[in-house]
Amino acid sequence: MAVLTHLEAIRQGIWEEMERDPSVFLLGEDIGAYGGAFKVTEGMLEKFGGDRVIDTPISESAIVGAATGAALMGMRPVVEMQFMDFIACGFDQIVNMAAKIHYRWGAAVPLVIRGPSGAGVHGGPFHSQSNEMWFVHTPGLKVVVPATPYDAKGLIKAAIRDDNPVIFYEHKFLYRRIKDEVPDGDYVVPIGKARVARAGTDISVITYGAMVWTALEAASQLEPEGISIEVVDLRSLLPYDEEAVLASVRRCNKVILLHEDTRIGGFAGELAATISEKAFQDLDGPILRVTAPDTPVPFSPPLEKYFLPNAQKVAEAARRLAAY
Amino acid sequence: MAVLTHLEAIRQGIWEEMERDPSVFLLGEDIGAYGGAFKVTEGMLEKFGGDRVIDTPISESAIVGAATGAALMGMRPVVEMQFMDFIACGFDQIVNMAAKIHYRWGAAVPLVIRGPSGAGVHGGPFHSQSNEMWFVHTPGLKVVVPATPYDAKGLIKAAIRDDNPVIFYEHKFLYRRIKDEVPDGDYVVPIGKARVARAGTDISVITYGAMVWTALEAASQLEPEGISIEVVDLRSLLPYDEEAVLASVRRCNKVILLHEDTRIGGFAGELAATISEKAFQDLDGPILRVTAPDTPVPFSPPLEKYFLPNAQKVAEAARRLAAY
Amino acid sequence: MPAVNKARRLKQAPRAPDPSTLERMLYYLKLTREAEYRIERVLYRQGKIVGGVYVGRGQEAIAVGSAIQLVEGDVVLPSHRDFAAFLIRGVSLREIFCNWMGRANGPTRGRENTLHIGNLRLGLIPIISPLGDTCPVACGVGLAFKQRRQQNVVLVHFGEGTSSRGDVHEAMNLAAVMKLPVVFICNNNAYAYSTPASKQYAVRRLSVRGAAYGMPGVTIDGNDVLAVYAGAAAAIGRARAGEGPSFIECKTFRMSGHSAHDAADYVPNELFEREAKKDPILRLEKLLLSRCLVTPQRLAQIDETVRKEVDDAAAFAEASPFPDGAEAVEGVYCGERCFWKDRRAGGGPGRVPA
Amino acid sequence: MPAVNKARRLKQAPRAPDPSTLERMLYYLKLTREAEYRIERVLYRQGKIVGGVYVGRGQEAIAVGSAIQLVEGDVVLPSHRDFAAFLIRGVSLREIFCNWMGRANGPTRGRENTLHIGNLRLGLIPIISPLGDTCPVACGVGLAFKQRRQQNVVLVHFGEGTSSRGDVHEAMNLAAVMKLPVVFICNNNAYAYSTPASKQYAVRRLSVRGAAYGMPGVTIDGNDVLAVYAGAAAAIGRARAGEGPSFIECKTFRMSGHSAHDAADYVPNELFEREAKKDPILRLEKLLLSRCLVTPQRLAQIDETVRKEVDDAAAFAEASPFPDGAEAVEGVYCGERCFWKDRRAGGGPGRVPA
Ligand SMILES: Cc1ncc(C[n+]2csc(CCOP(=O)(O)OP(=O)(O)O)c2C)c(N)n1
Ligand SMILES: Cc1ncc(C[n+]2csc(CCOP(=O)(O)OP(=O)(O)O)c2C)c(N)n1
Ligand SMILES: [Mg+2]
Ligand SMILES: [Mg+2]
Repeated sequence: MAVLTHLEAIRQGIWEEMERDPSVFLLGEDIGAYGGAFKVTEGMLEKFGGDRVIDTPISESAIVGAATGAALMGMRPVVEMQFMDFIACGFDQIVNMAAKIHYRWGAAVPLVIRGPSGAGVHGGPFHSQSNEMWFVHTPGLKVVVPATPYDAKGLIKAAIRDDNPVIFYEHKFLYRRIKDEVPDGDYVVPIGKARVARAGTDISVITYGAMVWTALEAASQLEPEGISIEVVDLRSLLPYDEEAVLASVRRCNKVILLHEDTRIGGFAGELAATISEKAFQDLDGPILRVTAPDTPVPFSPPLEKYFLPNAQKVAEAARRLAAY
Repeated sequence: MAVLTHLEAIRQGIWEEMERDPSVFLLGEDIGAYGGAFKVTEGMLEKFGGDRVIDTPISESAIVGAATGAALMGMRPVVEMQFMDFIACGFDQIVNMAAKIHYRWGAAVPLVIRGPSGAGVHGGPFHSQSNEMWFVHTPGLKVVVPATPYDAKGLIKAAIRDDNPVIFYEHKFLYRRIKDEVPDGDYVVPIGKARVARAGTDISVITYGAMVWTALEAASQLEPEGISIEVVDLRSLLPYDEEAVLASVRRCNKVILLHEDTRIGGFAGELAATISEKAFQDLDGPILRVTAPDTPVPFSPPLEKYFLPNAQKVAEAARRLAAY
Repeated sequence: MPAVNKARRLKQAPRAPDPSTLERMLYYLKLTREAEYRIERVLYRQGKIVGGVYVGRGQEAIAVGSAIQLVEGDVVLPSHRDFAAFLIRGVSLREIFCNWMGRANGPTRGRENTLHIGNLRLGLIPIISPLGDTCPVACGVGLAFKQRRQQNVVLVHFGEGTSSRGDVHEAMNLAAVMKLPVVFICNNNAYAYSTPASKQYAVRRLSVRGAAYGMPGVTIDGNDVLAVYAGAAAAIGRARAGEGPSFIECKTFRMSGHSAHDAADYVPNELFEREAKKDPILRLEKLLLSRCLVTPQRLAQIDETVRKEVDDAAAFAEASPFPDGAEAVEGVYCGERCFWKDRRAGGGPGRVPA
Repeated sequence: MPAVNKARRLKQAPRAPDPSTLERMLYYLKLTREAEYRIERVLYRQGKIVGGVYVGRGQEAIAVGSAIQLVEGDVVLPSHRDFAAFLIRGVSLREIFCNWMGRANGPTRGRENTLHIGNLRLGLIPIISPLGDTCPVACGVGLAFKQRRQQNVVLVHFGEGTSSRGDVHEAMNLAAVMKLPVVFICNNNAYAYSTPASKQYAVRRLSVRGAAYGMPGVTIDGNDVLAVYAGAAAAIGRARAGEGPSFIECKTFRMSGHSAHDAADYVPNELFEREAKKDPILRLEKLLLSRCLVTPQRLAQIDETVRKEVDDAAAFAEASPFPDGAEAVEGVYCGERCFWKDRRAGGGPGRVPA
């Protein structure tokens, strides 16, 4: 066991998979000599060589398409988007080519697209987006969003071993801010299994990614007030762990859905639909959403702060719901 | 008043706007001499000339980007996607360039992107998609989905006059199958106002696009069984008429959310979240969804039929809910 | 019926086909023409084919003259008009007809239509409708070959209309930078749907694009199967030798509407008449006859074989069942209990049937 | 301080700048250098600028030598390193510093950072981070000019790394087919972040891409403001005359890291040393002194003016308030009660302040 940052845990996961399986290779911009914009792939060029750590021209569509072609040949490409915002430039290759191949003619497409997403570092409208819903709404993809170093390592391994295209969101705010003990050797966290990050009895806060930490902070704030919060960390959104969501709702009977992504069409909607169909009888209050508002991500610190959900906003919603 | 098909109503709307406002022009593939793959723009080249009806190379990203540039210069481009499936090829220009300009620096982007979407004509996985949610989840865009010829004409006019980028979905199944009386002259249907397509008292079916007709068919089937269905036609998804949705739920106390789009991350989720937050007290039963399953759209008729929601599936859900 | 190309390794392909290859090419040209005719002009009009119908009438020589040279492990990504590529790689006519008619025993089990048929064992990756998308994918196939030090090559076909798409650019640039064994083949048939080449690009020859990326670019007569053969041979040879990608513009003409429902009124009749004279099948027949490489009797035999094969395939497909609707929701993901298990297409290319 | 270019109509721009234009160019070169230095090396290090900081040190001549020729109604879409374009078109240094520091009175009211500053009155459309996206937008601007029979032109700048993106291809092809008045200017500074040009493309000169679309393509010394001026003048002249687009590759060098946090260890030191000798400011100074178009005293004056302007802008920005957080949710849509009303940027380009 070593204490690793979120970023180091991801690096270790990729590293171990590359050691384990010679068909795993990396493709992206500035990931070789430079080690990636955030240094996730640092040291990998030296270790694994230029055939397996490949710097590309700036062409996201070609990168994703080429990774798909290699995956069809039995390779296991791991693509880095320098920022997940730029995944929009390779969008068609993801949603039309990679996502649909297996359904259309049965081939496996073992492909991972990973990179930094999310706000909180004053990156402005194009270095801060949470755009996971485009892919959650695309059958044939998997979408993974780890919150802890342990999960980040175990899930990137699961993603690399998966025979389907996986979009892997790394929250840049967590990269160096979150540290935790991570087992040295091989382990896998299965895609599709949620985790109760904190057990509670009054209100279930269901969330994912960086917002797991926000929920935990809110839970601590509310404890002295006698409000017991359960925090469910979804870990992956497609597939997502419906059973775990419903079980938590059945335990707490009140629920807050929390995400950093904007509101309309965000994942909270999906959860609300499932809960209000399948746990309707178990609800003792309205389902509340705490999300970013429906705007691009603004740059200036006070604007970005206003934009982002935080523990205070969660706590306020929880107090309202507790009083219901 | 003339009886027009859905398609003719759209054509008439565009035509009148082009007569009214010289800054309106059309950009797309095969829209000139050929009149568009579905003939929506037939006759327009002859009438308005090659400066205003422009055939482009096959380059959706350049088309959308060029339209955005022209819009910034005060023109009012109307872009045709030959099929809405191919909008994925111009995706980045829509969600990152066009959608965010006004928020970022205040310019108006009066741009319409329109084209045929939806299944039911055995078009296979790439000529059948309902991909409206990608844009519903992009702040800065508007998303319009007419169900009737009257609305199609009034809404395309509203879209062209709007100072924001509007994505306008025309359901290809309706193009020539639906006919109705449409006023000859100028009228506008405002974006963001839903319509009660049929009043009812027991169950509210909230839907949009081609599924409005499916809901109406189900309502007719259920009438003799003594189940009174209200059908709400949303007309636009971004913005959508929250008030109309909540009012219908408060009238019927039971609700079915219906769309042709796939389930996870579909618009029903958004509606379920809003209803279960804001009309929680008014619900007398679980919120049910009737949607396509989470797969690409298959080609072969029996598969496509199984994939698509239909009146029977809506009626079954309604019977279950009525018995609740 | 000529035997299918034997798997073999070639450092440098010969620039001219031997007599047996010539006859095989004629056979595939004819088989393609007849099969597409049956689909477009017979079955479609009888309402037996639903959905879009695109054919490559008049431009069959491009796929024939190039795919015929592929060996075991090579991969081709045909355009929507390269019917012959599927036949040459070993997909049966029966399978193709079943696919076109949405039958359960077609290779996509009814999920896909037309030539959207993939088979990794046979080295076939199908087009998807968003045009140009296969070009980057071809790069990835070539990249895998390069990483594995495999001397295989990839061919990717696309129309001149498709050449406008950004994906084609990104792919050609990537292939050139990485020296990938990819042959980019532009089927320039003068129209993209109703759009003439003059509205698609502003150069005389698209092959100038080769130089723009740092790869050879040639323009050849795509209706001359020998010219296609020679052009493809040179490019394939370069690719196998590790010298990187090439670009071949094949000039041809779309002797049909864009799809079966399109009367192509926008194409001047003179053009059709002029281009009909360049028909690749007539040209090859004439050549073979003049060189006494084939007899009129043999030609008649081939025609007969072809007709029977098409009859058989059409009858087989028509008699085949449609899939069960409930299958629609299966096989979205590749996993342990795979819907595709019995016909698994994944896992790298296998061998072309010998 | 030199006066801003007067609005005027030119059929054909002169290929060489007059003395007053030469001095204005020197001024803008120096002002840019000083302003970027303050931002990157002072304010950023003091923690007063949050977020990314990109500068165009060493490559200022490209924006200066081209934008200086624009007239009323023309539009420029600068890259993230074309600071000077904003100054020349009339955005004040105060506004730029406020934007960089996220202040409420900046032109984007804190919504955007760096040079993401748009102003249609001044004919400025800003880059967005997804690289290459402005090229199609430039086509649309040119299309509007053409539709309105307006003799204006559009300049769009992008890096050599950006040239790999599909959008650049689609735009150049579209502009050529439609004969749009667009000048594509590639700022080839040898690196894209850490990626050298050799991994970005496989040709000697990117200007060969011009021919691939059917437009003139030239490669010029981007550190020689006179060469840039002449190259841009020719292209602008063509565009105004309705002869269509051009492509100009400006060879230069990024005399900085990719952004302020990047030490650029991947760039060999010799390269920096070699390229420093080609500094565009030193070259222009030397030329003006040698031709007696400027005195050393005048140079000192300019330096002093520049320093004061930058001092003023930095102080102004630092003293400016941050926006109120609640503004974040306003102005997503353009409508009747527009958030931007008082500073409305829409509605077609207006006049450059005379
Ligand atoms: C990205 C994209 N845009 C538009 C279409 C619609 N479409 C299908 S085929 C076609 C014309 C293709 O022309 P070309 O590439 O020359 O191939 P050809 O059909 O002539 O063989 C068009 C516009 C599409 N399939 N994909
Ligand atoms: C589509 C896209 N991919 C990746 C990036 C990340 N990125 C920002 S600048 C840059 C390098 C740009 O190089 P170049 O175009 O040569 O411009 P330069 O910075 O050298 O002026 C990269 C990769 C981006 N902004 N957009
Ligand atoms: Mg064509
Ligand atoms: Mg560069």
